[in-house]
Amino acid sequence: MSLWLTLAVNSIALGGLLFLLSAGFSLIFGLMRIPNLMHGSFFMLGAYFGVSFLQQGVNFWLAALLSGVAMALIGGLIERFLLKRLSGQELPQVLLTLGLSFIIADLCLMIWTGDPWQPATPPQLRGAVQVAGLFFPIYRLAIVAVAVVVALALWLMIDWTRLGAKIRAGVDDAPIARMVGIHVSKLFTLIFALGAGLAAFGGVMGAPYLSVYPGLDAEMLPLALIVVILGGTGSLVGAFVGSFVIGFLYNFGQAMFPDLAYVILFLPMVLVLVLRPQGLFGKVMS
Amino acid sequence: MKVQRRTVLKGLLAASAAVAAPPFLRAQAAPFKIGLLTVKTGPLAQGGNQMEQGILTFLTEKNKTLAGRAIELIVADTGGNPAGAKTKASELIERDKVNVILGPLAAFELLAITDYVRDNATPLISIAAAEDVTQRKANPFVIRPSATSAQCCHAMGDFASKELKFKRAATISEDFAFGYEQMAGFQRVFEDNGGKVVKKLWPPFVTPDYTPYIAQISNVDCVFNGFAGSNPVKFMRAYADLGVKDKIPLLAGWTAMDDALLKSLGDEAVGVISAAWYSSEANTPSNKRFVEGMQKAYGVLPGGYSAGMYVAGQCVEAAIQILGGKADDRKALAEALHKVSLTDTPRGPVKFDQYGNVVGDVFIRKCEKKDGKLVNTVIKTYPNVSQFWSYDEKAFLGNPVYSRDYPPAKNLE
Amino acid sequence: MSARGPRFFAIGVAIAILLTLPLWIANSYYVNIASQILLWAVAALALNVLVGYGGLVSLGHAALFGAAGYTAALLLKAGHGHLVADLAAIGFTLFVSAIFAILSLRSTGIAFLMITLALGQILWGIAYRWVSLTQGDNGVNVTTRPRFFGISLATADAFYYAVLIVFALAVISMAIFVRSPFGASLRGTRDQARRMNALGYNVWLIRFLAFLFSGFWTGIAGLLFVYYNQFISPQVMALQTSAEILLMVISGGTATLLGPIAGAAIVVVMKNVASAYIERWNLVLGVIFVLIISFMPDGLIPGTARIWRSGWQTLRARAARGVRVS
Amino acid sequence: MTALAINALCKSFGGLRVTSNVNLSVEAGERRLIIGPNGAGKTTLFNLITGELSPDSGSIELFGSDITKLASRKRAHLGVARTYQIITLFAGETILHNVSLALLGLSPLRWSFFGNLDRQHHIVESAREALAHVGLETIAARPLAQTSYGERRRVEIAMALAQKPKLLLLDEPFAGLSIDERRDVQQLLKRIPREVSIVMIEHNMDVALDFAEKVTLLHFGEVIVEGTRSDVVNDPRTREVYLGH
Amino acid sequence: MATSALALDNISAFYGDSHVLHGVSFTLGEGRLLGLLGRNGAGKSTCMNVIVGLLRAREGDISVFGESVRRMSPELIASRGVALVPQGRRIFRSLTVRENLIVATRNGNGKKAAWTDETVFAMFPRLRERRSQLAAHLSGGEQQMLAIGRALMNNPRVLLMDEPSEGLAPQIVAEVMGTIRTLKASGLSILLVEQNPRLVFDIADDVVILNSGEIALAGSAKAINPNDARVAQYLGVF
Repeated sequence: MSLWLTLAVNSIALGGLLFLLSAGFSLIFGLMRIPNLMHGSFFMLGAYFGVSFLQQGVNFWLAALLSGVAMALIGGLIERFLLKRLSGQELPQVLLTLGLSFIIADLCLMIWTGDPWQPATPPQLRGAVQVAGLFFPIYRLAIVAVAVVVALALWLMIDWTRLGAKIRAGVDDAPIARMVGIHVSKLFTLIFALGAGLAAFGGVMGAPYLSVYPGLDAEMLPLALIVVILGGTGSLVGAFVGSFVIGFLYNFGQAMFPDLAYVILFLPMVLVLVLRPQGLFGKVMS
Repeated sequence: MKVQRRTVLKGLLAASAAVAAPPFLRAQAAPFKIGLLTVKTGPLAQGGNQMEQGILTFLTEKNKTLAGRAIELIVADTGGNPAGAKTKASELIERDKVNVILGPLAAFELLAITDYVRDNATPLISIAAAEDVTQRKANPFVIRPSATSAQCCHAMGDFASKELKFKRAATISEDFAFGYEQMAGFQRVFEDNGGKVVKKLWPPFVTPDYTPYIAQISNVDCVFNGFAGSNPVKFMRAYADLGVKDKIPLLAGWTAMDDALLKSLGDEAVGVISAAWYSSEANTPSNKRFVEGMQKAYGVLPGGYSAGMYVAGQCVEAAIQILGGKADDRKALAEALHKVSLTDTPRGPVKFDQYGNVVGDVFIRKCEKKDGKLVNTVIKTYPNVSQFWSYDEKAFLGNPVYSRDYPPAKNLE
Repeated sequence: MSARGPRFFAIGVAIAILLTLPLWIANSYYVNIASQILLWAVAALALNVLVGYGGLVSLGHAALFGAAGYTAALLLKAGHGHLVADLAAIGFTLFVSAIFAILSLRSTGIAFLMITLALGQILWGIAYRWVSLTQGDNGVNVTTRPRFFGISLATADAFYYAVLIVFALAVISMAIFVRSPFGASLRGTRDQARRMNALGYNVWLIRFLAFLFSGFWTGIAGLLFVYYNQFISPQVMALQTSAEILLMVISGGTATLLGPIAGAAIVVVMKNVASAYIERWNLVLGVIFVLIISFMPDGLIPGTARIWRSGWQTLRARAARGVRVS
Repeated sequence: MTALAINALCKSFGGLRVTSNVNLSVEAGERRLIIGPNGAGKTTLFNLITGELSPDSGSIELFGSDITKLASRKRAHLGVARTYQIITLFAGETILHNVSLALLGLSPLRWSFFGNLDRQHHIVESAREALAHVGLETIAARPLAQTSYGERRRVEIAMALAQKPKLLLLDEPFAGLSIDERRDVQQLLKRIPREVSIVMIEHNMDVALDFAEKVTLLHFGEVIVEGTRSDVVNDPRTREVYLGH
Repeated sequence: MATSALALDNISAFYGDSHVLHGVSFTLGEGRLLGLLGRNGAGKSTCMNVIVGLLRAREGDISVFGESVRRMSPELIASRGVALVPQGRRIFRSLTVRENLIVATRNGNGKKAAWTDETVFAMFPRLRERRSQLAAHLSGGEQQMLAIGRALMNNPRVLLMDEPSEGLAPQIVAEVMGTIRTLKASGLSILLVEQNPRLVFDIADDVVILNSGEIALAGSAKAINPNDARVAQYLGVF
């Protein structure tokens, strides 16, 4: 009984972290149709940035923000100078993002060495709450809260601001959007930067929980893929729900069917792609 | 903190040039080649880098000359996977024609190349733990100056049952040979002393979050973990975060509480009791030199990966001495390596059994916080521990190799 | 027409070099590297059938590669002979390919890529986690290489020639396939699937058969890999391997015979040879890919050919002007 | 004999009716012209006939047999061929290869892993014949990338003709052509033998009208007027659709 | 003719290899309404795309109030006060009605903008009722109004309208034409593309008829007789 409860609460916590990871991927892959195979690298590099900021004595939250901003800048530059020229060409995009992920992985190894880094949890969030006699770390619950805040902020931005409307207009019909005066190309750079920044922010948030180490990128990328595909490309609600679904599949799969844990994780992705390609919450593209 | 490899190499070159070799050695123009099979890229690079630092520290100390022979070190990066280990081993043996190979890091890498080094008659000094390489499938070309997977765990099983008086234990480790063998060793001694292992958990090597496993642990006196690489850091944080640490004491194998890992750990590691074949606290002269050398060159506290390579270097030196400098016959070198017996190494006295595995001390340490820093304080030393523990060698080898299913866990609940 | 002469000459030289390679590379290490290039080239050529000629980008081919390798390794370990193990491996790979194809061919483009990726991850997950069958991370050892007509393949040279024969068969079969009516049909479905349908072609079946053909050669490459390393572990089936094979194809040049071979050579050489000299070889490999995509977006072979042609034309034009002046 | 019989055919896209209860009957050997303003549902009708779209209701018969549920490729084997309004060719190949592909589609040879398509004599010969029909035999070996727009239009037609269809659907074969090119295409359409029944979509009525015996005017997916050329031209509903008065 | 609001000078344009416009020149006077006629495929929409910068002219020049815009991006041309009501409306279907308007806001020339979402709603009260609905759910006529409103949000100096009557019921067409009259009366320079000649002759000051990418007839609306045989021929009706 306590096992199930712990697993359930932890599923939600993992879901929150997965949302921070995949919200940006949902924007980049869903809205811009770029198969960004370096999204895991953004997450990892962001986490390393966070580690370095923390070592300089920067406050945890500030470190997460700074890391997000730094990564957004880098992402923006990559989009502007490398990816933009390949718009609509999937194969070269795959090659480019994979190539860059190799580079980022090796740079991280150079700079931060192979040692695992696990920054301390921010002091105000240490400790655990007791739920029905079970301990549960406050920090993980805080991640869920942050994920919900980020989700709300993104939702507000995309659905309720003029900027968001312009982004959606650019996705809807790029040529017409340009014609009514929307700088679609700049907006797309912005989305990419935002997606990269979010991943980095998620990386810092995840660092006290997952720790940072070489190979983290390759672990996170498939998770981002499953979440977004399951939830539906381009749908924030989908990414949100997908994150928690995967959180549950991951936790219960590992605990109940360790031999088939990955089958349980990836089979839903195959089924969704085959039976409902737009995902659980995606819209059918006309 | 950054590894200044190039500077280190430069320093080495300068040092070896400055100290001219004695005249009688000049005749031997060809240097003695040591190949280092390590991991410099990918998830295992941490241990790989430490291995390289360990051997470099030793060679620097010796001015790149061992028993009068000039040494050339060739470093090969396997990338941490078996296919890479195979290719790189063949690079070292067939292209570079090294006299001896140090490494590799991981058990699955060692398993992929043992047959190959035997076929190519190249001595190998490994710190990877795959048991059978020095047991049922003993390889005349392989010696292991570190420990088998179970060597320290036997001691931990003994300590947990006899000194800590634990009755019920759970084990958790990665789902591969190194994990199986460690847990099996612990279980065997623990249960032979009247304890019960009631839960054995096997998360995969790549596990972002250990909570689903930790959540399954309850109603035991202790948990023994055998994680390696960066996993112990993640595991112990989750273990503490979930509040289990305060209720159930945590025991660890050597990789899980390696001294080099302490800088990556936080308060969650305080109180963890581990069994290791090396302690940076050890009071031998060579260990002092070693720790100082590592501090000076890299600013780090050395752990088992570095120490293993340092000891490996000492073994090479001793073997060349045994052969009187004529160490170019690789078969003879392999035999000499088996005969090596050292009294002063960073890990204490070292000698080898007939299967090439070390007989040496095992330390039981307790992690404490001193002056704001984590240290593993030695609380008990088991001297001259053999890979067979106190069991009869023949009977031991008559059993199957330690695995996920052997010895059978009869007390699982 | 005049291009035919130099081309035959170049092919002749290539064959001569490949045939005599172990003779002038006395070092078995480099012979082994050559074997690796050839065996990965077979895998890249196989993937190219789908990527280059079918327009279907698969990121799950490492699973097919590994399926063949694991089947053979496990059957050999269970005591079966090489022939049985190899035939079963190919059979099982074809079976897996068929399942992959049936599930993934419902879509094209990025969805196809994602389905193959997910299927690949499932198979990898089985190899990785179904420890009682596959021994998980510990991998499976293969103690012997097969003998061909009494010749042992244990030495580097013998194995090289065995790989070379398989490689040659693969190249020949690809060359035949590309020119064949079926190959033309496949390329047609890549360029104008809808029109092909209206012209009377069964687009789905064409793609399905192409997938099997690709799976077949990927399986062969997987067998070569297992025999080369005499070892297999789940890392072979990871996404990283699928990505590497795909990178070989794209960086060399899709829909060419030479491209995937060149791509395989780049990756293998970087990974195994250059890594001995350049500590940060992964970074260099990444930079190479980024440069290729920036300056030769259609791949190394077509890109070089284009530069070569334009250079040749400038030279000729200059020569022609020179003649006129004199 | 009726070559094509369409009964009460309907097709909607997301609530928008693009084909609304269309009835159409084309006799064997007939030349039929379909006109109508943009968005009248003409191309959709073609897609329904070739099976590239499937109707919501209604039926399609080809020479008396029901093909409503038949796969597109099988209709090709029964003798339906078409051209596309937006040129849909194999851009990386030669003209000859494009036409050969059309022939291969109907040949069992298309499954062959062996041999070289460009050396299959009977296919190449037939392809050349088709190209001769449209006046492109001299440039058969030219890569498509080096051809003009007008030449590509003719390749489109040659591909359809090469299939020796019983029913040929031409979707705006004059679109984008210069006046000279139009005349050429007009000539080559006239040379198509009477065994082939032809349905043609065209806006350009001055080139199209004298080709057709019967004209059908579609508007909003419905057949508005049908009859001989002068019937349709003089019908006030036609003037309403086109001139708004 | 007064100042030219929009002038095309010898424009040639291609879609891929297909030569669509062959040296087209015409001028839209300030405050006037020019009707551009021609049958399908004559090059009318191509003209529009070239003017707003979605298709680059290979030769010739385009100027808006004397400033050449030929090399400008669509966004920049929009900032010069050129707005298009595209063929088929092409409203942003996943945006609400109001969002469709506000994304196109431009406050040109520092003046107080004449057109805001409020003034557009005042002009099309039905849009106000549906301001929070998704544009995809509007009827054809409402979508057309929205497309016009969206163009007005740019506070254009030149308004281009591509077949605003297409696919609309006659009553709605009349409404749309009424709107165009109002806009014209407000002094806006308008280029109206139509297939339906009657509508154009009713409202236009000047008429240009395109045929196969060339100008076949041009002149003031009064000077051309809509029942002229040539008009019928160029418009494809016999």
